[in-house]
Amino acid sequence: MTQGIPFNVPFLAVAAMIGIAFYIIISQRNLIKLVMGLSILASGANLFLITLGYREGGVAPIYTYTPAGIMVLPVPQALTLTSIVIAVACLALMLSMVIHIYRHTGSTDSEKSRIMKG
Amino acid sequence: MRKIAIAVSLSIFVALLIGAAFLIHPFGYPPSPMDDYIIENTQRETGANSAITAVVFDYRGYDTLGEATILFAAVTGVVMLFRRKKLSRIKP
Amino acid sequence: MANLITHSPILIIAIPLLAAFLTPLIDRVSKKARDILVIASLALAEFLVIILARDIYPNGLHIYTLGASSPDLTIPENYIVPVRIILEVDSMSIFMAIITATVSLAAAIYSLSFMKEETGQNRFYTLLLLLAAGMFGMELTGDLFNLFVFLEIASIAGAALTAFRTRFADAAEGGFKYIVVSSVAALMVLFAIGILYAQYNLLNIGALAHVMQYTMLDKIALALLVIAFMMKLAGVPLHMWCPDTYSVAPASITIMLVAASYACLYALFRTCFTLYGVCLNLVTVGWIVIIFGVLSMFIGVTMAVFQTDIKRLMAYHCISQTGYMLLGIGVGLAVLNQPEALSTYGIAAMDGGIFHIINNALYKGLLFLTAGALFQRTGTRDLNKMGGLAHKMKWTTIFYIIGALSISGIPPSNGFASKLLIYESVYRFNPILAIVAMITSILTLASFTKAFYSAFMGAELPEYQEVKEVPKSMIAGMAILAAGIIFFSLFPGLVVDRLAHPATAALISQGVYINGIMGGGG
Amino acid sequence: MSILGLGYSPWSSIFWLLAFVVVTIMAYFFRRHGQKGYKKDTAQTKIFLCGEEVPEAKQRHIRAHNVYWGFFETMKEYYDANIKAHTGIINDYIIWFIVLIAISAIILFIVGIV
Amino acid sequence: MMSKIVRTMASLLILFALIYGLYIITHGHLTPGGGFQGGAVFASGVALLIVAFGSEIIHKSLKEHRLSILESSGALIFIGLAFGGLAIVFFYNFLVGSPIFGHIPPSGPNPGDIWTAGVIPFMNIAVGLKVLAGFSAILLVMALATTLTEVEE
Repeated sequence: MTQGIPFNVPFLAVAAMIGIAFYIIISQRNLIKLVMGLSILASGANLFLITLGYREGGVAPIYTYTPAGIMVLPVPQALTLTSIVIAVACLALMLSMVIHIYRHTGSTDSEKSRIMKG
Repeated sequence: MRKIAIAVSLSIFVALLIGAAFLIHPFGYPPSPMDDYIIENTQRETGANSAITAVVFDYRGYDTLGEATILFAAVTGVVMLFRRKKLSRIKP
Repeated sequence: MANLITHSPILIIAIPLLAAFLTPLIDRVSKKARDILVIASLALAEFLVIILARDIYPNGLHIYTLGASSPDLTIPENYIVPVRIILEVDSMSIFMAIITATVSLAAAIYSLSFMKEETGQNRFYTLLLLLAAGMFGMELTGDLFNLFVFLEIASIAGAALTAFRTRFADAAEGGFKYIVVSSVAALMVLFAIGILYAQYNLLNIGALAHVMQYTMLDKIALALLVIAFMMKLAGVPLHMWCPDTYSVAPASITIMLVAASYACLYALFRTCFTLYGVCLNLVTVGWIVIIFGVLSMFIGVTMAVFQTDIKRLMAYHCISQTGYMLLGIGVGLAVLNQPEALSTYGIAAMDGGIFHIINNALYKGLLFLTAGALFQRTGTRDLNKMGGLAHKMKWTTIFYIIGALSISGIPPSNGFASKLLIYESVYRFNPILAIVAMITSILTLASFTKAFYSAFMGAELPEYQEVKEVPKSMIAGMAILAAGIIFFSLFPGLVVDRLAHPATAALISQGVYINGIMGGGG
Repeated sequence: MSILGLGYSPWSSIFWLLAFVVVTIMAYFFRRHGQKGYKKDTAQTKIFLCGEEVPEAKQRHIRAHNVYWGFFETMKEYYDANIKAHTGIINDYIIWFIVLIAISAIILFIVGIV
Repeated sequence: MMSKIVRTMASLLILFALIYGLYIITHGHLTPGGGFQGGAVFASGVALLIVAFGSEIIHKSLKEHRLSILESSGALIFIGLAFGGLAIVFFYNFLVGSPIFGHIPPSGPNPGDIWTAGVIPFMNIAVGLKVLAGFSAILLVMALATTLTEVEE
């Protein structure tokens, strides 16, 4: 079995994306940046799902005028579609909540805009 | 001290992910008992040429219902959050 | 009737969803019709849950394959693995569904007058129904990815509802914290599902459990799943979002968020007992769960005594009571592969833990609703500003006393019964844990005495001369839960034998669950 | 039905309530033998504070933050540490999440190897 | 509101965006794409309009409560189609083999026949309707919110 890409590079990219996303989430105090970090995290998860379905030399699993040959897995693509929409929905809601936080406290800093603690 | 602890745990976490990337099946050669069935039988069972659409709306249609519901919830939530704030009879 | 029972697993989920999609349209026609639709759909869901439970408790688990040519055709003909999404309902699932249905119905009835003054009620009820549907979906599904999808439905609907009263500055903050925590947890769940899918190319829980080998990757997935669900169910030290969110949400939503966190508790149990099961390193994972439980109990309750915000105080109690459940179930998990220990105290501990879930959903729900009633009439959650309210709000006071006695484990309440089971069985396992549990119970009583004294006792304060009793629908919502508490207090044996014990049996018998998937069909 | 038999000592709330009622009746019996000089709507029912003037309801009520003051004073160190940990900053919540994933994964690996 | 060039180009391009979105929605069972993707393309057309003309002008003709009704009806059609299979199983593809969209294509690669796939084309349309209305509503409401205009309940 020959490997087209050595060392599972796409999976390493996923690990890097999730690591970067978590770094952003835990180090950035700006809420907008935090939301961006979450968006990267969601993209990392999506990339992971879509890479799971790839088959060496495969074509898209759609039979309309398709060249003969092996096909990549369809289920991960469907899962990714679901997960992208979920990420978008979360993003929209989070951003609208940030707008509300900003309207009430005049700040998007997670430390300055916090009201509840203890 | 706190920063070191955070850095250590984040690096352990990333190391876990990288370890997982090496342990997982080689890229491009996934196991596929479930997907092979779908690729072979989409046209016969659902009549759809596109296996992905068949998965989205038939084999895992219930997930799509959930996904549509999520979008619905998010839209409802966003519109609700930016509703007009005038209250009919406001209590203290 | 048989047909109804066959289809009831999906109808329980689909009817609230359908009602949620209809609500914005009906609202434009008539507000009254919308309220009736909401209550009717939740009542119908409750009815379906009950008839399904009456079928499942004697006859065992119930399979529903979506989109197949027959509901019990789990595996396609001449094939080896399940392809479609399968709903798999056993005693544990239906037990959780009973909790969700009851709590949602009470919340909806309570909301009718609690939310009367607010704008945007059609969105509120839509999201309330979606939250209920999300919880039902999580509890009844047999598919991991589907679990994730419904987890997200519950999270998004819950977060939007938490931020519902946008005129308060803290509402958006609570909602934001909830959705950030939920999406991080849910994305980690998704990542773990991806890891499992990569290895076995399966998404069904039963089928995955059938081929589970507990490799290194499975361990990583287990760590992600356990901690992510632990975050969603607010186990210490991942609990900090919980008081922030629960205290700002409208009271009727808070009790649904509590039920949603128990749905995550159910997902955690499903992961540990069914997905991994006996191939797990049981003692280690059991002790992880136990340590989370003990920390939750102790830190939760000590922080609760300190609070002066009534809903925050109750939210910390939520954390502490979740600790009891984790403790009970953790003991059961730790001794799962030692038949002798399991039969002497393991099963009793799990019975106690599971009985405590339903008890806690009832009395914690009741307490949050009384806190909402206080907020409705006084306009504050701060205990420092309250006093002497028992003179004016008699029903609320009575309900508060019922709830507080029950949560503190004063006999003859149901809280005492479930805590007794946990103390006795955990004492056999490790005496120190039982002692911590008892101290927690004492501190619980102390903090509720404090809240009771500062809110209800004392002379009538001049600023609350005008306060009246809350409207009837709010009392009705509280009364549903109070009636449940009284029934459970009087007949704890019945509830444990008929509801909690079958649920425990379903959790520990992994083989039956797997056989439901892999044995059926062609 | 009412008896909870799965524990080690059986528990029944019905019996408990019966015992409670019996004890209540006994207590009532003894109470009836008490002093009979109580009269409604007289100065007897007023609050008596060593002859001092009784403060207003508002000042009489002990507020929530004063309840259990001694307990918090004794446990000051514990509470200071705990409240310091509850920062209320969303980033910190995620930090705990990462830390616990790292710890639990390491525990699972070490136990798996040994 | 942006310059006249942008506005003119936007009003020209919107047509293509909408037609392309509808094409993706209706051919979901034959080619890559489907309800979600097509709906997103359609909503991107609305985003183009909002960027070019400003949210307040668009809000005059595109009210979010109408979008909300459209979205609800899309969701209702979708769940209704799922309920349609309830005689056998929820989500059963009850139109396969029937005269409406019931053709079964030959196995293996083929040119594609629009009358296939049973309920899937209808579900695509329902989901497309829902997604285009949903995304447009989100875009519109958030664009309005950033201009500090309260939306109508």
